[in-house]
Formats: sequence, C-alpha cells, structure tokens
Amino acid sequence: MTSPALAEPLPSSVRKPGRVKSLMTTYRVPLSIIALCLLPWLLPSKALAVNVLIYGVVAVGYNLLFGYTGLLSFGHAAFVGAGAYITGIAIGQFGVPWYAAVLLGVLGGGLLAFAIGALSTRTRGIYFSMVTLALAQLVYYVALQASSWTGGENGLRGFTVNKINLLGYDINFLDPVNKYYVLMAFAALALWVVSRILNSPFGAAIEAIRENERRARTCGYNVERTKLLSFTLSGTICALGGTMSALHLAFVPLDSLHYHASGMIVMMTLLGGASSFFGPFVGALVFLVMEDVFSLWTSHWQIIVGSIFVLFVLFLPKGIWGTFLARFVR
Amino acid sequence: MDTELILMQLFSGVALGAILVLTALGLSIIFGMLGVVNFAHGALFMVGAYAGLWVASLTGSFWWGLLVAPVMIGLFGMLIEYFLIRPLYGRSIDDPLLLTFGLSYVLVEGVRIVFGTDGIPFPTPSALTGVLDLGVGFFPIYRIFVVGVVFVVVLLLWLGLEKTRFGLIVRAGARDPTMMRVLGVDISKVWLLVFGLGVGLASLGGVLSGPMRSVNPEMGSLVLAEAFVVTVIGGLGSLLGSIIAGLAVGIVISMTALFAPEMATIVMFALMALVLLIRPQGLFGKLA
Amino acid sequence: MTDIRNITKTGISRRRALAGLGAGASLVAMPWIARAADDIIRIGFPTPLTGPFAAEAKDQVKSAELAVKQFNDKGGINGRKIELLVRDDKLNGGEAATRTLELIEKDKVHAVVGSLSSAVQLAVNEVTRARGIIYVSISQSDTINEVKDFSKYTFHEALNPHMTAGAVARHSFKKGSKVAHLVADYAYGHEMLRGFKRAQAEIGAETVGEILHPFGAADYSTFMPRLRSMRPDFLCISNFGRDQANSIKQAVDFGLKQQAKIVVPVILHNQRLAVGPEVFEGVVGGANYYWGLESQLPSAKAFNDAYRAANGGAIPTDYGAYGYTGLSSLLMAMQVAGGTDTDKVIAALEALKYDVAKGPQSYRKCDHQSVQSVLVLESLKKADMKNDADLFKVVANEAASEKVLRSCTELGFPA
Amino acid sequence: MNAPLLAVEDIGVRFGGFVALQGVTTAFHPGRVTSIIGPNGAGKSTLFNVLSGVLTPSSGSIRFKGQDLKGTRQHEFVHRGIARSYQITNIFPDLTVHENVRVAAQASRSRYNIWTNRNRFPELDARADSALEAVGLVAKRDEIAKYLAHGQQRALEIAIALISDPELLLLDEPTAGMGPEETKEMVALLEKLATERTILLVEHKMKMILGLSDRILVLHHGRLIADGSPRDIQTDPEVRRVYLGQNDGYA
Repeated sequence: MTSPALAEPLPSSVRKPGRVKSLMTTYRVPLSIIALCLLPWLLPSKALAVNVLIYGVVAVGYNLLFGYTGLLSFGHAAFVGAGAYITGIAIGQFGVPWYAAVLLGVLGGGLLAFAIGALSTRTRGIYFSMVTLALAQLVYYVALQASSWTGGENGLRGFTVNKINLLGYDINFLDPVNKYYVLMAFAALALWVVSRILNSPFGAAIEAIRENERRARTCGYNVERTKLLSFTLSGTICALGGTMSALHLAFVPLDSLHYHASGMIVMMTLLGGASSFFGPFVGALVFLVMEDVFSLWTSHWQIIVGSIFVLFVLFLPKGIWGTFLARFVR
Repeated sequence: MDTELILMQLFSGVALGAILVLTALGLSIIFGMLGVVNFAHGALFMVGAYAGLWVASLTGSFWWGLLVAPVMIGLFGMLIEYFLIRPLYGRSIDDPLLLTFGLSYVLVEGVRIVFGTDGIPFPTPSALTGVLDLGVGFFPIYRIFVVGVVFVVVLLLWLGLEKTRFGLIVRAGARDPTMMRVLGVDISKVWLLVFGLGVGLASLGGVLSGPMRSVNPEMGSLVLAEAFVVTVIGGLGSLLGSIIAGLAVGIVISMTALFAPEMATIVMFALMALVLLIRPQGLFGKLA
Repeated sequence: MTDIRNITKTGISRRRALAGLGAGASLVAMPWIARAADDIIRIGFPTPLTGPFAAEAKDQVKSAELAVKQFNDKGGINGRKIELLVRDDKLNGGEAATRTLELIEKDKVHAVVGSLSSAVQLAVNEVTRARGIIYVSISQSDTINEVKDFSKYTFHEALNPHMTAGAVARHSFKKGSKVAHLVADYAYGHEMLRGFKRAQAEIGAETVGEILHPFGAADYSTFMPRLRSMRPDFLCISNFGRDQANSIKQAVDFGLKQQAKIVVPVILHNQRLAVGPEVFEGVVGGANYYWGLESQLPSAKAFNDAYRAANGGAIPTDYGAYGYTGLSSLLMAMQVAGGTDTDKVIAALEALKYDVAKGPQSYRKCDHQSVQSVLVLESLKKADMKNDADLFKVVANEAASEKVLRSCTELGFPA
Repeated sequence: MNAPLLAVEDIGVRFGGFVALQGVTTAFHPGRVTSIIGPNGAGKSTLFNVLSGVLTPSSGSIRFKGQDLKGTRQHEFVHRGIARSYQITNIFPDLTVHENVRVAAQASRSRYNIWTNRNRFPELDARADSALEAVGLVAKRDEIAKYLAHGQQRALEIAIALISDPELLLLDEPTAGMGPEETKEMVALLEKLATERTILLVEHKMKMILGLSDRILVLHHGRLIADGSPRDIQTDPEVRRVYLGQNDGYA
C-alpha cells in the first residue's frame, strides 16, 4: 500500500531517481521479458497476446521517433505494412525461408523508412506530420495498384508458415503457444535494441533535438541527419513488427497501410505514455484489450475508445504508464 | 480526343476544384489563425451534412438546412474550441491534432448511433435538378450552383478578412498573438470565433455535398484526405493558396481522369508529394 | 439500435469476456477459463458489425441466429445444442484473421461461417485452411473459387461476380446493345467487368468504352463527360457499396439515366434505402435474395415468416439471407454426418441438396461453389412502391445451373 | 598587428525588400571583448545570426582563421570554433543542468553512436563538470534546467556554449532580464572568460559595455556607423545623435 505522501507527485526540481525507479530503468529489458513471458496466460486469447507483442514492438519503435525525437509521424503504417508485405511476398512467391524473409522484411521496411524519412525530415512541425501522412498514403495506393505483387484490395495471402525449424527441431508454428514464444523472441530483441539505442549517445542527441532543436543545432548537431537516422531506426523496428504480423496472421490486409492504421499506432503510444520506454507497449496492450472487450459488448466501441483518447490528451498527457511511474514509482 | 471533350473535362475540373476549395477552406482558416490542424474536419463535414438533412426534414426545405446547419455546427465548433482545444494552447503543437483525431472517432460513432450506419438519402432540391447545356456538353445545374456558392463564400471571406476591423485583428493575431494581448485585444475571443467559422465552413461543405455524394458516417474520411492535400499544396494557412491549389488539383484530377482514369486519386497524393519536395511549405505558405 | 448483446442471446461469450477483464485487471495468473463442455457445437461467425456494412452484418447475424434457433428447437444435432459465436471483424482482413484464430484456438469452434468482403473472406479462408476448419464463406468473390486459394474445407455459399454480372447482362442486353463500363480498379471490379463482357460476347452486345475508376473514390464527375460521349444504351457500374452509391448518384445528376439504362452486378436492399428511390429508380442489378420471392417460392415464404416472427416483423435482406442459407446448409450437413467430424461433414456438404429460402441449391464438387438461382431486380419508382420494404421488381429469377459458372478447368482444377 | 580571427567583408542581408545589413566590413582579433550596440532593429541580431551560421548573408564573405565560411552549415560552426548564446534563454528545459552541458559536449564526438552506453564516456562527464565549475553551477548539477533562476539559466547557456572550447564566443545580451545582483555576477563571469578567448557581445546596458569592452561597434539601420574604443564611441557625435541621444543607457 502506498502512503498518502507518496500518492501525490512531489514538486521536485531535482532529478535523482529513487531506488525502485533506477532499478526499473537499469533492468527494463529483463523485466519487460518477464512480463512478456506471462502475458499469454493473462489475456483472453493467445492470438490477442501475439497482437499485443506485434503492436507493442511497433509502438515502442514508433516512440523512438515520437516520444524521444519529438516528431509526430502519421505515416508509420507504411513501414509496418512494408515489413509484412515483403516477408509475405518473399515466402509466398519466392520460397525464401521464414527467417530470411523476416530479415528481408526488416531491411526493406527500413529502406522505405530511409527514403520517406529523407524527404520528410526536411520539413518541420506540423508539415512533417502532413508529409509523412501523404507519402504513406502514396505507398497505400501503390500497393493497391500493384495487385499482382500485393494482392491489391484482396490482401496478400498464400504464405502460411506451418512449422519452423529451430536448432534442428521442427516446431509446429500453428500452435498458438509456440508461435507466441517464437515471436516473443523477436519482440525481446526489438526491446533490447531500442533500449540500447536510447541509452547511447545518439539517444541523448535525439532527446536534445526534442527538447530544443535550435539549441541542438547550435551545439553542433546535424539535426537533419540525426532525425533521419532516428526515423530510419524507428521505421526499421516498426517493420519488424510488420514481419511478425505477417507470420502471425499469414495474411497482409491492404488496410494495414492506411493512415487509419498509422493513427492507431499514435493512439496506442499516447495511451500508454510517450515519455517512457515501456509506455507504448502498455498502450498497445490496453488499446487491444479494450477493443477486444468492448467490441464484444457493443458495436459502438469506437465512441468509447475515441472518448478515452480525448480524455487522455486533455488530462493525462503522460499516458497510463507515464502517470503510473510519475505517481507511484520513485 | 475531340476538343469539346477536353473543354468539358476542363470545366469539370474547375467545378471539382471549387468543391475541393470548399472542403479545404475551414481546415485552412483554422490552421492559419490558430495553428491547429483540425483532424476532425472531415467528421465535422459529415456532421454538417447530417445536420443539414435534419433541419431540411424538419422545415421541409433544403434552403433552411443550408442556412441553419452551418451556424448550428459552427456554434458546436465553438464549444469544442472552448472546452477541448483551449486547455491545450501552450502545450505541444501536436496535442490539438491528436485531440481532434480522437474527437473524429467520437463524432463518427455518435452519428452512427443516432442516424444509423447505412447513410440516408439527401435528394437534390427540386429547383436545382437537371442538367444545363454548356454548348460543349451537359453539366448538372446543382454543381453549377455549388460553384457559385463557393465563389460567394470566398468573396465574403476575402472581404471579411481584408476590409473589416475584425479581419485586421484576425490577421494580426495570426502573426503575433502576444502583441495583440498587449494591445488589449481579447485574442481568445478571436480564436473562438475563427474556430467556429472554420467548423461552420466545414459543415457548409457537408450540406452542399449532400446532394452530390451519398451521405453516410464515413463520408468525412475521404474529405479529410482531400482537404489535407489541397491545404498542404496551397501552403497551410494561406487562403489564396487553398483556392489556387483546390482549382489546380481539380483540373489535374480531371485531366488524369481523361487519360488514365484509374490514377485519378493517386495523382492527387503524387502532386502533393512533388510540391512538398520542391517547396516544403507549400505554394503560398510561409516556413514554420 | 441493436448491439451484439441483444443479438447474442446465449451470452456465454460475454460472460467469458467479463471474467477475462477481471482476471487481467487484478493480474492474477490463472489458466484461462475452461471452455464449454464438448457436447455443444460451436460455430464462429465473424462479420463487420462496425463500418459501412454494419447494417448488412446485423442482418446476417439475425438470419444466422434464426437458423441456429430452428435447429436447436428441433433438438439440435444428435442432441447437441448449437451455439453461435459472433465476432466483429471490422471489415478488416487482419482483424478477421485474429478473430478467427481466437475462435479456433480459444473457443474451439467446430466451423466458421461469415464475412462480408472479398479481403476478409480470403483472410478467414487462409486461417481455416491451414488449420483444417470448415468455413462457409458468405461474401462475393471470384478469386476464392480459383485453385490458388482453394481450400477443401471452404464452401462458398454466396454468389460470385461472374454469376451476378452474367445474369444481369443476360436479362438486360440485346444483340447490338452498346455498353459502357465504369469499373472500380480492384480485383472485385475487374471480376464483375469480366462477367459482363463474357455475357456480352454471347449476346452480341458491343462495348463502347470502359473507364477504370480508383477504388474508394468520392467524386465521379470527371468520368461523366466521357461516359456521355460514348452514347451507350447501357451503363454498367461495376463497383460496390459506397462507391456504387456515389457513382450512381452522380451519373443520375449528369443526366446519364435519360441516355442509358444503368445496370449494376449487385443491388443491395440497404443501399437502396440509404440512397433513396429517386436515384435508384429504374436501376437494374443482381441479387441472391429478395423478400418479394415469397409470392413465388414456398421456401422463401417460410424463411420470411420465421424471420418476421423472430425479429418483430422485419424482413430479411439479401446479404442477411446468406447468413441463413449458409448456416442452414452447414447444419444440415452436420445432421447428415451425425456430428462435427470434419471429413464426414465435408462429404455431406458436397452431397447436400438444400432449399431453405431461394429454391434448390447444392455445392459444386470442384470449387465448392453453391450452385443457386440468381435474381435480377429493378428498383421501383417511388409511386409504384406498395410499402416501405417494396423496393424492387423481380425482372428474372435465373434458375440454378452449373452452366452460369466458370468451368472447373478454367478455374485451374484438374478436369 | 596579428592576423584577425574573424574577418567580415561587405556583408549584406536582405529580407525581401527590407535591408537588415548593408556593407558591413570589419575584423575581430583574438583575445579581445568587442561589443556591438545600436538601437532596436539596427541589425545587431542579424549580424550575430550571420556570424553563427543561422543566416546566410545575401552578399559578402566571412573568413574565420583565414578560411572562407561560405557553404558551412550552421551546426558546423561550433566545430570550427564559433559558439553562441541567444537573446532569449535557449537551453534544454527538461534535462538536468549536467545533462544540458553533457549533451553539448557529446556533439563533438560519438554523435551517431547508437550502440555504446552513454555512461561509458567519463571524459565527457568530466568536461561537463568543469564547464559547470567555470560558470558556478556545480551545486545545481542534478536540477532540472527549467527550474533554475533566470540568471542561472543564462549562466547555463554560457556553459553550453563554452563546452566546445570555442575560440570565438558570441553572446547575445547575456544579462537580458537580470536584476543588478545577477548582472554583477554575469559581468564577473564575462571578465573571467575574456582572459581566455575572444568575445563578441551584443548588449544594451551601456555602463556594463563601457566597463567590459576593448572595442565597440555601432550599428544603425544595418550600417556600421562607428568603430573604436569605448572612449572614442562616447565622444562620437554621430553615435550620440542616433543612439545615446535617444537612450538613457538602459534600453
């Protein structure tokens, strides 16, 4: 039980994280992995748990750009989708082994992120959001037109991975538990990578740009190049989420490229809290569980989700996890 | 291709452009004055169409719907500004964008609850049905009427912004809000009115679109994309830019529809990407 | 407004969800609530309860529930009760695949019925195919008939674009008719166009032009001058849903109806209600079902009466009826098979002859397409409507025949 | 006369039709404090922006240590040895004092290192601490910058600028908004800094300028109208007319 004194955030001008908080920061990756191991046994279904993994990775990757670099992209669905499409096409049309297809998806998505980033990071502020949205919509329409590759509006299919071979053992990939833990390894890898990036000097540089772009430039940072690198890394992580989703569903819907999908990523990130490492993951979890549960109650679940989002922007801009950390963890 | 068809296509393009201008104006004005990207623009457009229909069915006249609904929804917009947007001034510029994004979900679902998910019929007012012979082809009278309305609205806006004291305050306020406060102008009142005006324009667009497009809860989603493209090409916040960009996009779509019709949507986004690469701030925009 | 709570009378799934929320919230690790006893037959039913086709989806659910109720009232299948698990697929393939995985892995359904778009049905098909689960698909597509997407577990209850476009063409075009096409540029649009042109070739009707329009466009005004300049006798609009509503509305505005007869491959009851009688007046389109069939067909009468009794006098609609015919065929096959054994049920479905609402139907062996009658409807003038639900005149009722389908060899199946 | 550190040749800046600077030619030699004064809108900040790479001049050239700075991008200026502060306090508000300086120190190396833990650069921490020491902020090391007093924030900004060990330091009104106490401390700090490097100062507080500067430049309507020692400037009739005549010394 928390004491009343701790329930209210202390007005503090000093940043000296308490013992719990600094432990949580130091061991954030192992702690996250433990939480992920338990996840499928706490959620209504394994399929939902895998979706949480996927969107958790996507949101954490997205947050590298949004929360840590301070750039609001409305086009990240393009990278998630690119990862998924490339993986699916590689397996279904070229018979590439699944692990190589994952690698191709991640690299391809990263490359697309580099291209879109190179164009969009030249703009600032609200223009940046608009440009990312427009370029991502362009990707959507290209995928719609290139139907011989992507399946167009029908979606990409025909690449179900039934079993995978790990260290000489055949694993039934249709089994939900197996699938979860294999994909969890990818998620853990992604979390570890993002954590290292955030801990690195580059992590400090993007925070500086978020805090004060002009000052960062005056300090000698090549702001455009740093933003582009952040954009590319963020898009690459999102592409990994996309490849995971391709393996999970054995289907890539065209809708996965639409700007509504980008909006969903933003909502998840904000809901969980863009100011913290694990916040976006929590956001993905809460968003998906909410959707799952509310959509069983009422077909008008969107009004609930929308209202909650509005209230969060107004009153809890730190998000669920961010608020929780600020209030209860020292 | 004969000349008549090309002329006709050009005319269709201008008419479509006028409609695009109408859909973009509200978005452009709100951004220009408040620096807020209203993601609920499309949803408010849709709500406007439903409100127009509702008023028209109560009064039995399309014209009442056309007049009353934009005022009604404009007032509703002021409530949004007062209760939802205002607390966000001074925070990140992204916050109003995110809030209105969430709001659009609420509005769309709200309309689904009240009016159903399928959409409802919105017949063309009987005085404006039929087609007009332009010499090179036939064009719906109603569309010509809409072009006329857009012209009048743009003219009124221009007069209002350039020739009145209120317009002066609005333009000055957009440039330097702190200065206005120093001069004793209650800038928050101006913002309230401008937001209401922008939302009112969005819903006017909705009412006018009712007889042309099918009225359904999702109709705003496409409009939002179109309005974004037009305002971004024109330069966010530039009224003149929106008008020129709207017409240009209309003509480009129309010409594409003649030669490569399946590309008529993609060309809009391609044009936008192109403009942004050459001039990131849009044709008439100022750098942020 | 109906919501799922009202639709799903069993309520089991909801209680389960509530328990899940509680467990999640208190973070108590516990094995997931034990599933229902195996003497219940569970059928998963993904359908887009949110989105533009929510009204059709709700009609589908009501029809499906009716079929389940009728079987349960008769004592179920071999004494086993049937439970319908409705899920919202949000008209999104990814969402549909997730819901289907949940239905299979968590709810252990014995079969899946549903979907309302080509993409969603292909997503569900992919999931059920890999896991050997019987799936009765109830939305239109030519793609799913082809060998590439074939699944021996999947049965295609809905009509396909080839059938509807063909029927509409056969009952509208004459030799020498001039036909202009406005086609949505995606697989479904191209499939409808192909259906029309195939029939045109047989009839000897001439194509005077075709325009592909972007999928999901809102404004069609820029296509109209060219369509007018083609001076067609018929304007075929091969698109669906909102695209159809917008394009017909604008074609009418541009006076194309005075020039040509507008025909569409599929005409929807709810769409006609949403757009209004003035716009649709005289438009001809294909359909799987129309309640007005009851004057000609006893099975339609029986279905309508049962539906009215269960739903406060409402009448069933086209896509709604798929829920009834699709579920009924599956349950009849289970009855024959004496349970849920997959191979036995497949064999029973392949051999099944059924007439539950629209005349005799059966599944073709090679692609599992339901061979069935196709209706050609014409939208009535407002003055000619006898009541609010009296929307269409039945122009033709093309009897079930394998001849109107593409041949098995054409679809890629061994001869 | 040794070679100038920075030589400015016929610099002009135009914004559309507005001429902000015109024909400014001057040179700055190492180890001196030069102040730039002039009424509001005279072009002081524009000149600063040109010298720090924020603005590219419409005409003219700048040579730093004999090298033409043409085409040099703004972020490269600091690597060349020119650092600056801003008129309105410009720090990283949500970082701690130490992080503020440390992130500036890091800009000179390991900018794009995405893999090594940032704590494995002890020399950066040491450099940051010594910069804080120089401006007297060691006690505030772990405080979040936005909660510092105004004068301390200005000092922090100077520490940020100092961390790159610049040869030329451009300070835009370092005492803006300060009370007499804080101003005094800042003047002491500037005097200390002036012993080690070349300083260019934009200021309005005449008393302070006269006490601190070796040389004063006067700008008016974008032109350089006077250049000389504080004594020369005080007696210059032109300067008295356009500048001191309208001001009481505290703008």
